Amino acid sequence: MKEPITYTKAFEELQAIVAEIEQGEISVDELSAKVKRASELIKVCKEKLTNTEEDVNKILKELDAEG
Amino acid sequence: MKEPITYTKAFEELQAIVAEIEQGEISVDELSAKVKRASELIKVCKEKLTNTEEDVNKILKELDAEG
Amino acid sequence: MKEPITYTKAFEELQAIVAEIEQGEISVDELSAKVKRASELIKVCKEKLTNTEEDVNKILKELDAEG
Amino acid sequence: MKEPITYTKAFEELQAIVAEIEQGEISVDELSAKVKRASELIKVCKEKLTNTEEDVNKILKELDAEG
Amino acid sequence: MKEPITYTKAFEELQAIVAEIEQGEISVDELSAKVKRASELIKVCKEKLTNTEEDVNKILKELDAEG
Amino acid sequence: MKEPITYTKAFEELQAIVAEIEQGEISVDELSAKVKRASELIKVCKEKLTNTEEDVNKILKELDAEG
Amino acid sequence: MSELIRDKTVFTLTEVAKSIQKTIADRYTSAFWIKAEMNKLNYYSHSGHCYPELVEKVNGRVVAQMRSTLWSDDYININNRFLKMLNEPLKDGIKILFQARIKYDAQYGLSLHITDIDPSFTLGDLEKEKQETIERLKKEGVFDLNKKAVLSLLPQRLAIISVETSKGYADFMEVIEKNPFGYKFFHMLFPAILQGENAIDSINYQLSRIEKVKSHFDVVAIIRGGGGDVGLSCYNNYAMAKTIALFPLPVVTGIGHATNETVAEMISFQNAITPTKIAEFLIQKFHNFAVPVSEAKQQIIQEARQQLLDANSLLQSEAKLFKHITIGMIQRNKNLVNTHTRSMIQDAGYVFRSERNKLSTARQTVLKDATNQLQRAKQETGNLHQTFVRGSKTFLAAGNISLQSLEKNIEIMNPVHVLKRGYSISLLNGKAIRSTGELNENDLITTTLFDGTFESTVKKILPQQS
Repeated sequence: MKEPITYTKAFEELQAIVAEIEQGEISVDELSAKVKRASELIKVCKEKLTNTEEDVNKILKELDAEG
Repeated sequence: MKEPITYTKAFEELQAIVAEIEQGEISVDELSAKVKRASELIKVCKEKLTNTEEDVNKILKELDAEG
Repeated sequence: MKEPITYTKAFEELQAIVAEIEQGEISVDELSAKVKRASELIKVCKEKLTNTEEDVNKILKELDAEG
Repeated sequence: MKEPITYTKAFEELQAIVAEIEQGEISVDELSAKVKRASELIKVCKEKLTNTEEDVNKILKELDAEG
Repeated sequence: MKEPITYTKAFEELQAIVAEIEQGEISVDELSAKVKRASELIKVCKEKLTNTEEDVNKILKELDAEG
Repeated sequence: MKEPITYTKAFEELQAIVAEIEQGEISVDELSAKVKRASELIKVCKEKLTNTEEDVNKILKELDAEG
Repeated sequence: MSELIRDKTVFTLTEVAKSIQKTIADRYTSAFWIKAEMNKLNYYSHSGHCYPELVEKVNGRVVAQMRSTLWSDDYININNRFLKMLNEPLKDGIKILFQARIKYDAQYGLSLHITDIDPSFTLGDLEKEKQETIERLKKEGVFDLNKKAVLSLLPQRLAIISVETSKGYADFMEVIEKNPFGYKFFHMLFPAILQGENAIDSINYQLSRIEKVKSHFDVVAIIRGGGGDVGLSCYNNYAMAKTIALFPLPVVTGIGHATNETVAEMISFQNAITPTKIAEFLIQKFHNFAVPVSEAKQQIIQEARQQLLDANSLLQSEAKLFKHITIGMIQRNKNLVNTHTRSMIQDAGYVFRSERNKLSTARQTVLKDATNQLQRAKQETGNLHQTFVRGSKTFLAAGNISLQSLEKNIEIMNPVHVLKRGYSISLLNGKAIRSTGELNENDLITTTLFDGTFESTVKKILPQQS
């Protein structure tokens, strides 16, 4: 599931889950699954952020090297 | 009986029993059985809450560790 | 007679006797028997109450123990 | 004759005899017998009352003792 | 003759005699005899009354004594 | 992709990317690709500043040929 | 004089010419001020004389034409004044206001002998020509065309119209070639005359050449410099200006002079006072390109990092919020469950207490009411007992009283009491004698007294007389 989801989608879904929980739209029964999903999403987001940061740094290092 | 019942159902039934007891709608004859049932429901609810809480804490701990 | 009678039935019968006695509908001849019956019913009820209370307390103690 | 007669019957008969005597509906010839009867009835009634009272007290004392 | 006559009969006869005498229907010849008879009847009645009174008093005394 | 793009297009695209990034119109998902693209474009542009491929002889030949 | 030939009066050509000369000399005794266009100056350098060709045009068509002469001394004098006032020499194609005499020569025909030319008229006319050029270009809608031409983002390839040996060209190349930024230009010189009448054709020619190879160039630079300010009116020329205006590449001009801006400069893509300025303009274009490119790097680095930082902090705050509300929700539910548990314990306890109370009340009621009832029954029984005793006694007393009353009555009626008072009862045959009529003499009667009887015989009967 990690591959196809985008950071944007993942973050939006995370926000949606948080909003649902905040507005009491989730029952305790669903909470565990939602928490799991949220955790996956957070991981996906972090991973994507880290990867992107590495990519960007690498590119910029190259750019600097070339002058 | 623990497996199939949801937290929501359990909590609603618990509320109903508590309300019945509060409003004196339960006879002494039924009381023991009702309290037993309520106690089971409370256990179910607590268990579910505890499990969810553990899940959440675990996930968030992982997240903190990673982040 | 103790086994089959319910608390509710016993209490209702007790109330009926009390009402009869209160309204003077019982003759002196019956009085002793009625008082005896009432006393039996009170015993039955008390016993049931005590048993129920013990049950309930046991259940609740278990509940507390489990947290 | 003591066993079968009830307090109620006894009291009624007593009332009737007393009324007869009061209203002079009795001859001197009968008086002695009537007085005898009345006296018996009074004894019966008093005895029954006393017994009943003792019974009731005993029953209730037992009840109290049992708690 | 004493035994069989009742107080009531005696008293009635006595009354009848008094009535006859009062209405002057009795000859002087009979008068004495009637008076004699009346006298006898009075004696009978007194005796009966006294006996009855004694009986009654005895009975009532017994009653009081008993309670 | 380096070959066909003109420095003008490169410059425009670069500026567009800068504007997008500045206005936060680029998602994290696109960021890496955009930065990479920007880096390529920067290379193209910088190269252009210090290089030109025109050849006087070729131009003179063209001038002579036609006129 | 004239002769007659076959009835006709015939003059010789000389006679006619002399007649015309005389007539003109008589008619035009003084000099005139005339205005005309000097189509050609026709300066002859070895003699120093000029034979200007004068015309008048209406709507471009020649309606009058005349030859003229301007002698060397006059020419030098007038030309100096022109140069001084117009920065232009006397030249072809200008309008002039001149003083002239009409002269007829038999050999050369009619001509005007120019003695003076007013440079201020020509100045006005040149200015007028400039204005006309501007208006015409505007009217044709081409005035702004070169300004609207698109200059390459990097005007890197330069077609230079200049003179290789000129100072302007050298200045320009110095700046372009030795720029400290390492900007690389490609340039190619298209040599041309840059001032005077010939400049128009020369420049137009080179422009036409450049146009052929325009794809190799980004910009055309017309660079002049060091040649003084003379002969620049060519840049007001309509033909040249139009060529520049219509030129497909942007044309930048660095003509370098202190006089008024020429039309060519006005309509050029960019005009600079000096060639150096043109070079700087081009360098500036490079800057305009280079600076954003190198800034872009910084901006992208900064923004990308900032965005990642922002995203990271947003993510973390979302994660924190998520944790907070999730735990809050669990806590809330725990509290609810606990509340219900406590409530149930309390309520169950209440049920027990309440039921116990009810039972206790029932017991008390039973005790109280049973006792009361017994008490009441005792009372009733006691009352009845008393009534019974009293009734019995009353009954007996009543029996006594009635018996005594009867006894008293009987006692009263007992004849003994009458007899005691002296009365007696006499009986005849056992019957009380109530009347004397019942008696017969000698009847034996029995008389009763209170204390006994006696017997006697009737002796005499005495009935009562009433």
